[in-house]
Amino acid sequence: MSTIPLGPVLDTAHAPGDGARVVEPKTPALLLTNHHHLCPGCGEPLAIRAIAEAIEDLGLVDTAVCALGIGCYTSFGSTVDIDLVQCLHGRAPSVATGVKRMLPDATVFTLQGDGDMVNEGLQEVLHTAARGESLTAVLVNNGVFGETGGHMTATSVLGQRTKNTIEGRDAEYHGYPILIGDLIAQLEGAAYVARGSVHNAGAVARTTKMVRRAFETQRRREGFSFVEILTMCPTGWFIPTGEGPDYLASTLGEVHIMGELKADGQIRTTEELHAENVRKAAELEAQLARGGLED
Amino acid sequence: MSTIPLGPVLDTAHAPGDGARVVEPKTPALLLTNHHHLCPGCGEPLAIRAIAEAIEDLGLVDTAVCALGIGCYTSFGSTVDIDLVQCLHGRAPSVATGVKRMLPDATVFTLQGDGDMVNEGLQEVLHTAARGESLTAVLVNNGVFGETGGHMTATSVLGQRTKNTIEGRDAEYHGYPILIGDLIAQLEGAAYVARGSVHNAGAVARTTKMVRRAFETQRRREGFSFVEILTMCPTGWFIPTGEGPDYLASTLGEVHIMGELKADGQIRTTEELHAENVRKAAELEAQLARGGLED
Amino acid sequence: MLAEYELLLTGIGGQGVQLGAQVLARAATREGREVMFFGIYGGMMRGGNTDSTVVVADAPITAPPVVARAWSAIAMHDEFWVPLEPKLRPGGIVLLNDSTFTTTVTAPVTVVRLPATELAAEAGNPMGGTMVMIGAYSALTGLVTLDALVEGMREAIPSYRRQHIEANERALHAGFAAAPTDIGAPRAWEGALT
Amino acid sequence: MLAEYELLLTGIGGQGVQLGAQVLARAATREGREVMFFGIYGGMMRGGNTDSTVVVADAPITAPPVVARAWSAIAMHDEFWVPLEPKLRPGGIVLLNDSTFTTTVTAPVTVVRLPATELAAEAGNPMGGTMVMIGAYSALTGLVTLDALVEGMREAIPSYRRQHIEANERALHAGFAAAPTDIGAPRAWEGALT
Amino acid sequence: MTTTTTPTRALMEGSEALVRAAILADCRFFAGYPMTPFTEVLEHFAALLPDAGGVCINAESEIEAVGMAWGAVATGARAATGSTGQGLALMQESFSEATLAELPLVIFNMSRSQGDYFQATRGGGHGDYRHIVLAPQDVREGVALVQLAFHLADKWRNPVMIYGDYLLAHTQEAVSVERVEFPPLPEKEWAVDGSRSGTGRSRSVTPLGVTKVGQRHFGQEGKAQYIATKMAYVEREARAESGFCDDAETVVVAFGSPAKFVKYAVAQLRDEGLRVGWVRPITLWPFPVDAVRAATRTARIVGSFEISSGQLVDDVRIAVAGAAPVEFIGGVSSDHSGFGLGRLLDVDEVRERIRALHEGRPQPPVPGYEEFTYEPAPHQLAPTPEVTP
Amino acid sequence: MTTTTTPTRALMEGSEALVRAAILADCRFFAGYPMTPFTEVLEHFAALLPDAGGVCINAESEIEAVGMAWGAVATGARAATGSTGQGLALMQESFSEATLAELPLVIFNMSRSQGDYFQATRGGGHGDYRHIVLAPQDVREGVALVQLAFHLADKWRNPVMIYGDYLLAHTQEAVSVERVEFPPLPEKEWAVDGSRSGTGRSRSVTPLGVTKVGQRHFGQEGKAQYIATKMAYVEREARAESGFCDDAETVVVAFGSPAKFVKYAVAQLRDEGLRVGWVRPITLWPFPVDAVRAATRTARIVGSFEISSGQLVDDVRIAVAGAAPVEFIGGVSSDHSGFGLGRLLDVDEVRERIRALHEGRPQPPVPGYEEFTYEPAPHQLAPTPEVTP
Amino acid sequence: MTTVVKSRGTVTIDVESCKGCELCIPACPPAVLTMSAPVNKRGYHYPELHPGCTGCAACLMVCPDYCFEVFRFQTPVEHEVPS
Amino acid sequence: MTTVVKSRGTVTIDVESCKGCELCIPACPPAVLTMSAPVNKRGYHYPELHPGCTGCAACLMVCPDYCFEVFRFQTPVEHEVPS
Ligand SMILES: Cc1ncc(C[n+]2csc(CCOP(=O)(O)OP(=O)(O)O)c2C)c(N)n1
Ligand SMILES: Cc1ncc(C[n+]2csc(CCOP(=O)(O)OP(=O)(O)O)c2C)c(N)n1
Ligand code: SF4
Ligand code: SF4
Ligand code: SF4
Ligand code: SF4
Repeated sequence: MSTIPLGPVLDTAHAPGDGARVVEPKTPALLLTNHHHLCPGCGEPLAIRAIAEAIEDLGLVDTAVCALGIGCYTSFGSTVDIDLVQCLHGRAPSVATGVKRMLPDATVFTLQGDGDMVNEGLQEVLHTAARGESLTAVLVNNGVFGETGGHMTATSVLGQRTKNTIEGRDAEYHGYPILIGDLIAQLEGAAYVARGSVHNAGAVARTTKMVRRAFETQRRREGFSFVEILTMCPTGWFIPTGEGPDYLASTLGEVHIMGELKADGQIRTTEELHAENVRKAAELEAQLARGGLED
Repeated sequence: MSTIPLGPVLDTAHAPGDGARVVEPKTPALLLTNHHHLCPGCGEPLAIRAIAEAIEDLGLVDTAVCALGIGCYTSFGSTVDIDLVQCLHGRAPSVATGVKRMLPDATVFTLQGDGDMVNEGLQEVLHTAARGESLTAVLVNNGVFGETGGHMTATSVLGQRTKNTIEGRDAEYHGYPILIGDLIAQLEGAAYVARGSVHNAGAVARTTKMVRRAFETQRRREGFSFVEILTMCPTGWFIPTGEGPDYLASTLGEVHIMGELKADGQIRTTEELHAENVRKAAELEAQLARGGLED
Repeated sequence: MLAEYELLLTGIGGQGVQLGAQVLARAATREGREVMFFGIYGGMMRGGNTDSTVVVADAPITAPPVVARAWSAIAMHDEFWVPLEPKLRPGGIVLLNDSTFTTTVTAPVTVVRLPATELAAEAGNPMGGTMVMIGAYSALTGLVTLDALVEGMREAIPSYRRQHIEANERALHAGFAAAPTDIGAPRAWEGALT
Repeated sequence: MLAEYELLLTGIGGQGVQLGAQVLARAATREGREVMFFGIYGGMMRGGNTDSTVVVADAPITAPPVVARAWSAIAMHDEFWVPLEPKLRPGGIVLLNDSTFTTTVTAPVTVVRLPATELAAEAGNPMGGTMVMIGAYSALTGLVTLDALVEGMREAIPSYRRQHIEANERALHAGFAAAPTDIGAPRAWEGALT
Repeated sequence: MTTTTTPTRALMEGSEALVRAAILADCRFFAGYPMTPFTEVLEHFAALLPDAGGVCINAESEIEAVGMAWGAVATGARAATGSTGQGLALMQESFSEATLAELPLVIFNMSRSQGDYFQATRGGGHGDYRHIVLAPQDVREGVALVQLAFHLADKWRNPVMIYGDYLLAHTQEAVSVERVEFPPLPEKEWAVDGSRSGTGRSRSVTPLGVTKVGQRHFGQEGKAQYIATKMAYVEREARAESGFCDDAETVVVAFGSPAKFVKYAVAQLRDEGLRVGWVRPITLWPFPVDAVRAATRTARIVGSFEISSGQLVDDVRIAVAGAAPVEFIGGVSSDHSGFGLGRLLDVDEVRERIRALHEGRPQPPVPGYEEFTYEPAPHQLAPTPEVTP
Repeated sequence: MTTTTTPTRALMEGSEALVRAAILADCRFFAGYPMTPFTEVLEHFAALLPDAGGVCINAESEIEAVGMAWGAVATGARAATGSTGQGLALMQESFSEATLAELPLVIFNMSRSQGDYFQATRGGGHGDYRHIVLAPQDVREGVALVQLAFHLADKWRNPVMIYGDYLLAHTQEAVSVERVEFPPLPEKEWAVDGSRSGTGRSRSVTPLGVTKVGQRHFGQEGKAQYIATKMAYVEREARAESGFCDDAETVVVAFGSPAKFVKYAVAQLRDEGLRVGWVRPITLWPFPVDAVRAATRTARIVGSFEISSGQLVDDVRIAVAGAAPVEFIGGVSSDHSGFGLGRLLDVDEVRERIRALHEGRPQPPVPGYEEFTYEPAPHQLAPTPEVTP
Repeated sequence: MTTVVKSRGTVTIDVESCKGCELCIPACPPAVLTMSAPVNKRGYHYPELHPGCTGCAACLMVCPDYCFEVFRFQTPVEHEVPS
Repeated sequence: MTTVVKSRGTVTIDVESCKGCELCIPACPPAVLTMSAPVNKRGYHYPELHPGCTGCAACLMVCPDYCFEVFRFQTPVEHEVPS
């Protein structure tokens, strides 16, 4: 924390005049509005932003087609300016397969939640990855069914608060979480697998890069690409919004380890990822302290 | 191969008289008949025998309940003297869960094929394993849908002949196989995971032991136990029956590596399993040459 | 001779309308009445519509859970009031939270305006406006007793909110005390086959 | 004036009944006839029932694929014959493989017995009994020509069985030659609107 | 008459009352997957079953939920699952096969509208299966019908569905959940527990019509025929109630929560002197053909009021069999979320529809309907050519 | 008249002819999962689509198959999926939502019997969805109707099902698969390809009734109402044929392969001088109400012949509306595997059933039926007590 | 006493879209964002900017409601701030 | 010339259940099983036993049709076999 003394409240209603330029990343033009109905402190809009940013950065806007799952993020179907195929709960990977096979030059991606992907449609994503479909799957993983009120999912970690595990998930009663990214990385058809998060600015920046690499993998037709993004759900976790990031880091983040699980033909172990994480976090903090994230 | 000169054909229609005793393993009493309608050279009846033998050996007969999948093996529902819950295609793990939760003292096992388990019901077995349900799942894996005529499944290995890959499965067209045992071994709820085969007598003996260990795991309530058994399907592979064992060893067997993938809390790597396999094969052959398998 | 009494409650998210209806319904249940209660509210967000219907009767209720006509209403805010006004039965009664309900009511019913927010604040319970109103409603209509309301409120508060019980009790009493009982408001159960 | 000719083929698994029906159906197709063919057979196992129905006509076929009456039949074995015999139309014709069909046929039809298995063996095609029979059927009924049968057979044999084509051709010819054409068997197409 | 307060009498939402009734009926297993407005049924089972010595699993999907319930039922336990429209659609294969397997499964359908009438009564499973479907009009009746559901499931070894809706699930009522007594049922000799394995008399719970070698063998065809003839007996379980039908010129048929609106509106119209009446199927299958026929005996016209585009009306037409014209007087209607029953479900609306039917006037538009009426394109108005001779 | 041999005329099994017709109708995507008797449809698509520039995926399950087809259709391609009973049951959620999403999906239902009539016409999906269902009586007609299916799907942006059966799939016929011409259809402006992403005019293919911010917004309720009113227009696509009905005292209704048996048997009975006739719905939905009504105008009695325990009979009853009694004269019947249509499907059997109907005699038993008739237990014959006041 | 605080950048905040989650507050490295005392139309507090912004865009990256746009000055702006 | 071949064991074979798959033939370590010239009722060849069985049960373990039962002699039986 810095120790700058707090000065007066400045005008933030109007853009500054000529003496200033807009900083990248801006809010992507693909986002048609910021009026969405997701809860305060939700991490999903940040994942959406990362995807939109990656698509714009790579110049893929007019090839993008989204196969969207059913969860809170479904509401982005109408607020993001991307050709949309809405899928039923759990079915996005198969739908995306049909889209991609008919439009081999499109940039096809799915957006699903953990309830959608790891509960209802677990086999869809695994089969699609095993087939090596040349598409990108994005998972927003908050460890709960947000939409229906915050119940435990197959990715909720032990000890996590959810509507039906208000004292924390217990292995004896509820079984163990599935580390979906790790499973997918095992499949030969998966070419790129990464796990990011949106619990702070550094994580957001890193996650955006992962999404970009995933799309590049797709464009090079190397096989299936997958990015899992851990997101806050203070409503489903029954905690104050401001505690979301720390709660994420200390629960989901300790079990679903962030990093590139598979890239360039290499599968990375949990230990390697841990080490990498520590290093990258330090680097980013330094970069932020220096005043920006642009490379 | 031995070099005994061939003598006359002996009487094999009648049991020998008093001077002889029946050798273990006998055909288990749980098998009500040997008139089943499976094809010549099919490996599934051997897997069934292994299960029946393990149950009898462990004295668990009057606790055994089978949740049976849909495939060629379904016909054993009526020829094996075990309380049966027939399941729909792919659903056996969930059904077994319901059975086990209501009958915690029963020895509950599923029997499914690769089409049933790894295609239609992939997520059922993964979720059940992740929940750590205290039951045993047995997979008979022949890499094809036998029942419907020998089409490729999600476990068919590259190069394998099936009805729709008569020149061999090709990754480009058909994607990559799923190594289901390896995936399950990754799940924390899985306590015991092994992969055997029935392509020769040694493999059958080893597989029977795996099934026994799986049931012991269940009886000790340590979590989910899983035995995958590679089986011949000469009909679906479009080869002569006599070539089944070798074809199995050289295709499925080279990719779905046999051995105990997870036992006593240890996950074993492919390399470790390979080494173990070579050693055990040698041992068994020696034992057979010495004239018997009884320990 | 009316055997079924309908009450509509309306307000905006955050005013405690659903809890108020819940308390009233529980109070009537405790008094052995037949009770039906149905609430409608938007998602998690503040400021949205929140409505609820309570029907209390002395014989099995024939009204469906969404009523077309109501004997009484409590309106904490006028934002979503318009479609409700025509539902009031002539001769009925409506209680308005004067603090946040600024429009006029023209329906041929007894209209009672109370500064519920202020009364609640005075009772040391700034969020207790709806409690004040149902306290007053009890005094005016006699549909439920004040004692039953207090008991119903104790029942309705979830265990992790136990600390609010006393403040709510004060608000109920304040509302009961503030109600103008001399205005000839329609009374429940009079002439009914209780 | 009969415009639709039904043929039932029956035998046991391994006798080539389905292939025989297939060849006949293809032959008739080549000759521009309307053709319908439906086969029933057990699973992979040998020795099971195998039946097939072929209908040939010179106008769109009105008969359903499972026929209740048949103008003709070829029986390679008597194991599953019993339910078929009553289906024969009076005045029709049945060809029996004398080698494996030992029971008697009492239906009022022309009965022709041929030692098909032996004739096939003589023609150097021990598995070609059914080919012999359809060759004879062609000679007796004229439903299809021998040339069309040969062409139909070439079409029906899968590529990996190409080596059997010649032997089958010999069997067809052998059957055609062995048929007793002077017995007044019913002929197809005579009087029909061809 | 004031009902006396009993210790068990309490204000509770419909979902909770139904769950408490199920537990009172010895339901000891539940598995489900959240979906509005069914979610609370799952939540109450999860909260209440463990203390009753039962098990509730938050299944990973609907298909897994019904599989788990299948397994539990096979052991002879009383067990249930449930969902709403989409989730039940996913369970259809299991539902139809459960009928062939003669599994006494109970299904809680908290529907989003009445547009799932076909799903409930005819299903999307395959083959000739039927479920008994009980449609309570309110929480009070729901408590009784849930217990009846478990009884009938065991009596007939056939799945039974409770068809509820958003209102039933969420309306709170002062209810006392009390046990309903039923005649005794035989032991479940057919249920598995492993104890007969190895005795030569082991059991088979299966939809495939197979049994163990040496036992009576049905085969698929035999089993299907057996079930089809069983259904003729189950048809005797048809239930309905009616009111004001003795001399009614106009009779309205409705079920579930909407029936309460119809009954209320009909009573109002009777007060106005109109000769209208109502009949309410309590079992949607078996459809109470005789009761509907009797109730419409004096009718000049019959209306089917339902929140759908017209499904119940088929069964009404079959029952009335031309004795009077049958008109559909309901409509598609939901709240903006798609979960609730919408603006059509309002006593005033319902009354005006019945009045219009009675007076031979066209039905008033469904509120908000005009806006989304389909406008066919010119190519759609052109007839499609014949393709076959 | 001998048909001249054209190069494309060949003997092929029904499955192959249907698949060739689909490809001729520009079907370029197929996904399916093997299941008898649908398996061959999948096999022929797998063999023939790649050479036509299309894609066939051997999907890992039925639910995945329909998802893939959903995606392909969303791009504007003509695409299809299929299965039989159980497999289609698993697809029900997708089928009903595909209707709301206005996806012109074509479904090949190679059914195991006619007991899936309800599944096809009323579905187990949720909500008020309907599919156009075309039921060819033979391979020749199948070739035309498959092409019609793709046309109608696009014309109405609604799923269309081909209802075939074991006989249709496996019967070989000499057929010439020729293109049927249809009027032109508009461009698929609604289909996605990514090209309008980022332009402010990006597209939404969705069942949820939502659109992009700034575009016309339906909402779930609006979309459901929109679809319901669309269906009224689609009802114009009803098709049927009939024979001998001008003066028929007895009329039999049947569809699909069994209709061929009925037609043949009726012709035989006419030869015997009996005044019997037949009417065959070609579209099962929309049900040809007018045609059935017209065909039964002179009837004293109407029979519904179907291989099921009685499903089509419901629609016949609704259509005939009491003008004549409607009797069910079909039955459950299959071969021992459960796949084929069984012993009831025999011209002699069918003729005797029609004759019995005509002569007012009870129906003869279904062959083999007696053995598996359900015998109720005493506790099942006792009435169940009332549970509500 | 006052210090001179340099702002290398600044932001715009769409306060009416803010849902008061407070994620931006700890995200800001120089800690120049604080929550407002007043509430917006929907009843939420929102962030206010004080001098010292570096234009790093961390706030933008963590705001779920896309309330921020970030700018960098060509020449930093200086504010005198009581310290 | 003859050799004496010792059979430590023997087997029974249910030839009517045999489907002629030949899996037992290579499974037999002493190679004393051969396929028959004649066929059973269903048309399949089946295995025949020659002297030299060790009673190892390998055949039993690989036979999918459960055709074998295996026995061991208390005293091995000897056969004179032409070599
Ligand atoms: C077949 C089916 N079952 C259940 C539902 C209800 N449902 C809607 S969203 C949802 C949970 C979504 O969870 P997740 O994908 O994790 O997304 P989140 O809401 O947490 O963003 C469920 C269960 C549904 N729409 N369809
Ligand atoms: C829902 C459903 N889809 C398809 C089928 C058809 N079917 C029956 S068995 C089978 C394949 C079984 O394959 P597998 O489990 O590998 O067993 P195998 O036949 O090889 O022993 C299929 C696809 C079915 N019965 N149910
Ligand atoms: S741009 Fe950086 S320094 Fe400026 S307010 Fe945002 S987080 Fe703080
Ligand atoms: S992160 Fe965005 S929504 Fe949250 S408080 Fe800051 S400005 Fe408001
Ligand atoms: S028991 Fe062993 S030695 Fe004897 S026949 Fe069998 S495999 Fe051969
Ligand atoms: S293994 Fe069994 S079935 Fe196969 S040939 Fe030997 S005895 Fe026959």
